[in-house]
Amino acid sequence: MAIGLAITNLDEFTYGKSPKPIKCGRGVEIGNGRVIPEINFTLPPIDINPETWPEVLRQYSEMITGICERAVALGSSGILVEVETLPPMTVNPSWGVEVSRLVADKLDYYYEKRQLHSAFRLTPNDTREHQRPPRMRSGMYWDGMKEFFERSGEAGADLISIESTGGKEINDIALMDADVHALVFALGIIAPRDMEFLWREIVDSCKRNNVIPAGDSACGFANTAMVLAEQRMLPRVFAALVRIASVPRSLVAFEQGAVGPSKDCAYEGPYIKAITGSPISMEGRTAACAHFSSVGNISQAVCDCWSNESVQNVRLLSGYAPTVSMEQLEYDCRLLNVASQTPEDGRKMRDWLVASDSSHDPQAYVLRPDVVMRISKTMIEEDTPYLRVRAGLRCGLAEIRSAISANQLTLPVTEMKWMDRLYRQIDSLPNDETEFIEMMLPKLADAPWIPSEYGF
Amino acid sequence: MAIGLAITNLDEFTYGKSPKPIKCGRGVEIGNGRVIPEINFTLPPIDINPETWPEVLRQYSEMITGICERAVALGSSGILVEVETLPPMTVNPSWGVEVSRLVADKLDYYYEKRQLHSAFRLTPNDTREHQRPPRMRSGMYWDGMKEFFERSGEAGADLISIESTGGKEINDIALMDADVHALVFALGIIAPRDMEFLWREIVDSCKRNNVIPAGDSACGFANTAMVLAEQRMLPRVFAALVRIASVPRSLVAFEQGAVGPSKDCAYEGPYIKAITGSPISMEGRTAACAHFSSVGNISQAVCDCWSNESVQNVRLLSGYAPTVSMEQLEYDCRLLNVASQTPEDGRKMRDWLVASDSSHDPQAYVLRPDVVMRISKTMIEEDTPYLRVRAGLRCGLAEIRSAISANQLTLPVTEMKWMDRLYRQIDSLPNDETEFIEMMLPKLADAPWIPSEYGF
Amino acid sequence: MTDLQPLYEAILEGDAATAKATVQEALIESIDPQELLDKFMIPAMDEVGRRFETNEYFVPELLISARAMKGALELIRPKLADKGAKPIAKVVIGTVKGDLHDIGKNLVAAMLEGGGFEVIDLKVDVSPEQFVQTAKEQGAQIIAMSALLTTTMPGMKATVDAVNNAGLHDKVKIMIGGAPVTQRYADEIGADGFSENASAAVRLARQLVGAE
Amino acid sequence: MTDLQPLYEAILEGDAATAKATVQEALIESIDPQELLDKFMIPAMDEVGRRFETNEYFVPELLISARAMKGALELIRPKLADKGAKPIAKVVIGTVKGDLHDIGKNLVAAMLEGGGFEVIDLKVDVSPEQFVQTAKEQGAQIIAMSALLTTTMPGMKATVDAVNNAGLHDKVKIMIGGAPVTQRYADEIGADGFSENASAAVRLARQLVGAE
Ligand code: B12
Ligand code: B12
Ligand code: SF4
Ligand code: SF4
Ligand SMILES: [Zn+2]
Ligand SMILES: [Zn+2]
Ligand SMILES: [Zn+2]
Repeated sequence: MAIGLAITNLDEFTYGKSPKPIKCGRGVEIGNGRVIPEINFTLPPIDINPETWPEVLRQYSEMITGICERAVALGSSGILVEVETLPPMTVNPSWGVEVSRLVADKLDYYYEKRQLHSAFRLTPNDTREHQRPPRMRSGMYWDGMKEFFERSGEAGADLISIESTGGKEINDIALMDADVHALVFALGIIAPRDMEFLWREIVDSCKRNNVIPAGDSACGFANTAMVLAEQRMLPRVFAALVRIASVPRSLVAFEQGAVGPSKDCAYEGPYIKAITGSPISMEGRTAACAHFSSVGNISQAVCDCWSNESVQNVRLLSGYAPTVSMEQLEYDCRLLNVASQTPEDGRKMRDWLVASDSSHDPQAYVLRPDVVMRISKTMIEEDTPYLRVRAGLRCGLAEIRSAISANQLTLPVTEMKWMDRLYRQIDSLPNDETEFIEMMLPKLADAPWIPSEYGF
Repeated sequence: MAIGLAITNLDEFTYGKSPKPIKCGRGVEIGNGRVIPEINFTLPPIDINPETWPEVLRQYSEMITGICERAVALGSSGILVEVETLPPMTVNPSWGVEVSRLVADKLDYYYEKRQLHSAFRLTPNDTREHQRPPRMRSGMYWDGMKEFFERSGEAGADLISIESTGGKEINDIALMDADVHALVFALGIIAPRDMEFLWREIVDSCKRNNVIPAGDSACGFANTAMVLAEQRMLPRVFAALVRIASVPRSLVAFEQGAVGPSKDCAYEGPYIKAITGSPISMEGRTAACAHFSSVGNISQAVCDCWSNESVQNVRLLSGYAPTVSMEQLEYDCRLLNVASQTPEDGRKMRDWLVASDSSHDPQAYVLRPDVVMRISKTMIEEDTPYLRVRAGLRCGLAEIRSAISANQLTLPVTEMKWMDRLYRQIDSLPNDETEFIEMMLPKLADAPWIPSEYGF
Repeated sequence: MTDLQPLYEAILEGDAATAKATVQEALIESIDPQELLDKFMIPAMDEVGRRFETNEYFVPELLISARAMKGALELIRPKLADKGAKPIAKVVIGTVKGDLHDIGKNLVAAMLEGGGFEVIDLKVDVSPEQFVQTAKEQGAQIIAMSALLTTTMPGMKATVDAVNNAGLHDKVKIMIGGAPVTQRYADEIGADGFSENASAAVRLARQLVGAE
Repeated sequence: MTDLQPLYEAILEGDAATAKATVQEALIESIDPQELLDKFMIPAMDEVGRRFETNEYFVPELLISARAMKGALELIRPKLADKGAKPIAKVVIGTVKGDLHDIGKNLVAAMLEGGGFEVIDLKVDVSPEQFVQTAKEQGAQIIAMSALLTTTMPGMKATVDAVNNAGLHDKVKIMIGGAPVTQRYADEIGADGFSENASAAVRLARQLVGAE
C-alpha cells in the first residue's frame, strides 16, 4: 500500500515525463520525455454479424492504414494505437482476436517498411453487465472476457486495458439522484472489490502472455457524470466530486500490478500519476469528436499520451475521420514536445494549459496539478478505498469552496445551493466502514445488483 | 503602393495583435489582443434544388444553433462565423441571401438572449469559371455575383470575402507541369489584373452596403498545390514557391480597399499581415477535417482568427461535426490568449508553434515569421505584381536553399533534383514584363482562356 | 381551511412527506381533489419542467419532484372522477438489442410518466419480438426505443420491420432516440418520430398520439 | 546498329525529342517496331509508373514521360501489326453536373491513356444525358465520373439511373471517384467500381473490362 506520493515536487509533475516510464511495442517509450499520440477509432453504424464480418475487417484495415500513412507522412516519432472492442467481439473472442491481429500485423508492416514506431493497446469490453443484474465472477460473459485476456498475446496486444463496470449498478442510481452516499458505496466499497478480483486475473494473464497490464478507467462512473453535467443534467460540482471519488477505485488496478499508461478516458489519470508515478494517457479537446467536455486543455497538462478517445470511420472533406484525428494529435504532441525542451519551458506550457481552463468549471479545477497533489495526499493517508473516497471528497469540496471564495473558480448560480447539500451528505459519512455498509445495505435492497457478487 | 512593411519588428509580428485591428458585428474585435475562433460549416451530401431547399435550411439552422450553444457553454468571448455559399446559392443569389439571413438572425438571437459576441463573414463563390473558358467581366455568372455582393447587407453580412479564381485556367496548367513560367504568368500577370477589377467592384458594393471588405484567398492556386503536394503529386518545394507567388495577387485586394481579416484558407496571410498590417484568419491542424497539411501548427503563429476551414454536418459520437470544431477552436484560442498575457510569453508560444513545424517541410519553412518578413520585404521593393512574384520566388528559393544547407530544413531526397530545375526556371524570368508577356502569349495560345477577359 | 400553497411548494421542492400530508388534510376537509390537481399539483410540475428546461433544475431535482407528485397523486387518484385520471397513452420503452446504455432511456421514461403517460419499461437489451409482443398484449399506442451504440442502431430498423410485419404499425407509433440517432435515420427506417432529449420526447409523444 | 537503350532512357526522362529521334533511326535500320514497343517503350512507361507509385516521380514527370511515349508511339503506330495497337477499351470521362474540379479527373484521364485506354474527355459539368449519349455514340465500354463536391455527388446517381433507363448498363461499366466519394456510395447508387486514386483507377478499369 502506497504511503507517499510518487511525485512530491510540483515542478516534476508535468507532461511527457513520469517516474516510471514504459518501453513497449515497436520501439515506443512512454513517459520518458516525449508525449506521443494515442489514436482510437471505431466502426460507423453497422451491424456486426457473420455476414457483415468481411466489411468490418475491411473497415478496420482502412482505418489503420490511413492512420499509419498519415503518421509516416508527418514524420511521427511513434504512436500508440488502441482498439477498444465492441461487445460482440468480446462475447465472441475469436472475432476480437481477428480484428486485433489485423491491426497488429499492419503495425508490424509499417514498422518494417516505413520505420513507424508503434505500440498496440487492446481494450476488451467489460460485458458482464449484459446480464441484469450483472454476474461478476462467473457465467458466459465472464468466461468470454477471461478467454480474451488469455488470447491477448495471440491478438498481438502490447498492452491490455479495460473500462470495467463493477459497481456501476449502484453508481447509476447515485448519479440520477446526485446521492453522495450511494456514490460512496459504489466507488468506495463495491467497485474496489470488483477491481481487485478483476485485475488480479488480468495481471496473471498478462504475465503468462508477456503483455503489459496498463490500467482501467472509471469511465462508466465519472465520465457518465461528466457527460451528464455537460448536458446540464447534473451539477458540475457533483461531477467533479464523482471524478475524485473514482480515484481509489482506479488505483486498485495499479495496486494489483498495472503499470500504465492508464486509459485515455480515465480523466482521473493525473491522480494516478501523482500517486503511483506511472505514465498516463489523457484526452481533451481532441476528443470532442467523442464527447464534449470542460477540460479540453487542462487534461493535457500532465499527460504522457494524448488521445482522441474514439472516432467513427466517417468520411470528412479531407479523408476519413480517424486519419484526421491522427493529424491533430500529432501536431498537438509536436507542440508539447518542442515546448518541453527545457524543464522551465515545459512547466510554462503546462501552466498555460492549466490556467486556460481551471477557473471555468470545478471539473477542470480538480485537475489542477497542485490541487491533484493535495487531494491525492489526503487520500493515500487513508488505508481503505472507503476512507480514501471520504477523505478525497472532503478535501475536494473544501478546495472547490475556497477556490470560489478566492475568485479562482466561477460556479453557475444554479449550482450554489448544491455546495451545501453536498457538504451535508459528505459530512454525514461515518468513520467506520462497517457501520456505513450496514447503513446502506437495507437502502439498496431493491437495487438491481447481487450483493454476493461483491462478497457480501 | 506600399513602400515599407507595416510590421518591421519581428517581436511585434505575433498572433492576436495586428497594427490595424477591426471592430465588427456584435461586439467583436479582431487583431486587438485576442485570437478568436472562426467557425465554418457546410452541407453533407445533398442535392440543392427547390424540393430539398427546406432541408437545406434546416441543416443550416441545426449547424449554427449547435455552434452557438457550444460557444455559450464554453463561455467564448466572441466568434467569427463564416458562410461560404455553395455554387447554386451564388448562381441564384436569393437562395444565398436566405441562408445567410437565417445565420445572421440566429447570431442576433444569441447576442440578445445569451450575450454571445459574434461577427458574420459571407463568402459568395466565384462562379465565373462555370463557363469554360471563363468570362470574367460579363455574363450571367458575373451578374449573379454582382447581385449577391449588392445584397450582402440584406443577407446580414458583417464582412465579405471571396476565393476568386481569375487566372486559374493558366495556373492549373502550371501546376500539372510544375512550370514556373506559366505559374508566374498566372499569378504575376493575369490574376492581379482580375483581382483589381473584381475587388474594385466588391469594395464599392461594400461601401454602399456598410459591409467590411475582408479579403481574398489564393486557395484555387496555392492550396491546390498544397493538397497535391500532400498527396505526393507535386514536390513540396514547388508548392512552397506557389504559396509565395500567390502573395502579390492576394495583396491586390488590400490595395483596392480590403481591410481583413484575410480568409482562413489564405495561408499567404502572414505575408499580407506583415505587408499591410491587417489582421488575418488562419487554419491548420483544426482544419484537418477539410484538408491535410504540413503546416498544422506554424500556421497559427501570427493568426488573429483561428479556423477549421470547413466541415460537413455529419454526426460524430458526441454531436455534429461543426459543434465539435467549435469546441476545438475555442480551446485552442483559450490557450493562445492565456499565453500572450505578456508579450514575451506570447512570443515564446509563437516560437514553439513555429519550431514544431518549420524544419519538416519547405511549405512550413516559408511561413516562419522571420522568413515571411524577409521575403515580403524583397517583394514590396518592387512595383508590379510580376516583379514582386519574381523577387519573391528568387528570395524564397534562396531561403529554402540556405535553410537546407544549415540543417534547418529537411527535404525528401526525391525533391533534391527539383531545387536546380526550379532555380533555372526562375533565373530565366526576364526583367521586363512586356518581354515576358510576349514570350508567354504564343505558348498559351491553345490554353482554355480568353486573353481579352484580362485586357489583352 | 388548509393553506394549499404548501402543496405547490412541496412538489416543487420535492418534499414528498409534506406534499402527502397536505393532500391528506385537504381531503379530510373535503376539498375537491380535481381542484388540488388542477390548481396546485399540475402547476407545480409545470414549473418543475420549466426550471429543468431553463437549467435551473437538474435531473435529481426533477426526479425528486416527480416522486412527490406521484405520492400525492396516489392519494387522490381513487377520489378523482375517471376522466381526469386516465393516462394520455401507453408507451412501451426499452433499449434495443445489445445496448445497455439506459440512462437516457430512464430519463425519457421518467419524463413521460411525469407528463401523464403510462410507461411499460422493458429495460435494456430488448429484442424486436419483445417490443412487438408487449405492445400487442398491453394495447400500447407508442413503442419508444433507445440506442447509444452505432452498432446497435440497426436493432431499431429490425423492430420497425417487425412492427410492420405484425401488421401493428397502424395502431402503434414508433419513436426513437439516443446520441447517435438522427431525424434522418428515423426517416430512413420508417420510424414515426425522433427527438434530441427527454423533454422534447414528451412533446413528441403527445404529438404522435394527437394529444397536442 | 542503333543503340536502343537511349529510347528507354528518353521516355523515362520525358525527353520527347531524343525518344522520337531514336525511334526514327531504328525504323530506318528496319528494326521491328513491335520489338521497340515491347522491349523499350512499354518497360520505360512501366518504370515511370513504378516510380510514381513509390513517390520517386511526381505528376509533372509522369506527364512529360507520357508525352514522350505518345510522340514515339505516333511514329511507330502506322508500322505496327494491328493486334498490338488496339486500345484496351474506350472510356468516356468527365466531372458531373455542377462540378468544376477537374484536376483529379485530368490525372485519371492521363493515367488511363498511359495505361492503354482510349479516353473521350467530356471535360467538366457533364450532364447525365451527355454521358449516356456519348457512351452510346462512341460505343464506349466505361463511363468514368468524378465529383469533388458533396452537393454534386447526386449527379453520379442521376447518371447511373440514366444509364439504366437507357438500357445501357449491360454494355457499359460505370466507375466513379473524387475525394468525397466512397466505395459505400458506389455500392449505394449502383456504380460498378470506385477507386481512391489515379493509379488504382487504371487497375479498376482493367478489371471492369476483364483485361486483368
Ligand atoms: C455512460 C456511458 C456508458 C456507460 C453506460 C451506463 C448506463 N447505465 O447507461 C457504460 C460505461 C456502461 C458504457 C458502456 C459502453 N459504451 Co458507452 N457511453 C456512455 C456515455 C459516456 C454517456 C451515455 C449517456 O448516458 N448519456 C447521457 C444520456 C442522458 O444521454 P442519451 O443517452 O443520449 O439520452 C438522451 C437523448 O439521446 C434522448 N434519448 C435517449 N433515448 C431516447 C429514446 C427515445 C425514444 C427518445 C425520443 C429520446 C431518447 O433523451 C435522453 C435525455 O435527454 C457515452 C458518450 C456520449 N458522448 O454519449 C458513451 C458511448 C455511447 N459508449 C460507447 C461505447 C463504445 C461503449 C462500449 C461499447 C464500451 C466498450 N467498448 O466496452 C460499452 C457498450 C455497452 C453496451 N453493450 O451497451 C461509445 C459508442 C461508440 C459507438 N461506436 O457507437 C460512446 C459514444 C462513447 C464514445 N465516445 O466512444 N457506456
Ligand atoms: C483545388 C480545389 C478547388 C479548385 C479547383 C481547381 C480545378 N481546376 O479543379 C477551385 C478553387 C476552383 C475550387 C472551387 C470550389 N471548391 Co474546391 N477544392 C479544391 C481542393 C483544394 C483540391 C481538389 C483537388 O484538385 N485535389 C487533387 C486531386 C488530384 O485529387 P482528387 O480530385 O480527389 O482526385 C483523385 C482521386 O479522388 C481520384 N479520382 C478523382 N476523380 C476520379 C474519377 C474516377 C472515375 C476515379 C476512379 C477516380 C477519381 O483520383 C484522383 C487522383 O489520385 C479541395 C480540397 C480537398 N481536400 O480535396 C477543395 C474542395 C473539393 N472544394 C470545395 C469547395 C466548397 C469548393 C467551392 C464550392 C468553393 C466555393 N465555395 O466557391 C468551389 C466549387 C466550384 C465548383 N462548382 O466545382 C470543398 C468541397 C466541400 C463540399 N461541401 O463538398 C473542398 C473539399 C474544400 C473544403 N475542404 O472545403 N476548389
Ligand atoms: S468516456 Fe466517453 S468514451 Fe471514453 S470511453 Fe467513456 S464513454 Fe467510453
Ligand atoms: S483550401 Fe481547401 S478548402 Fe480552403 S477553401 Fe481551398 S479548397 Fe477551398
Ligand atoms: Zn472509456
Ligand atoms: Zn475510451
Ligand atoms: Zn477556401
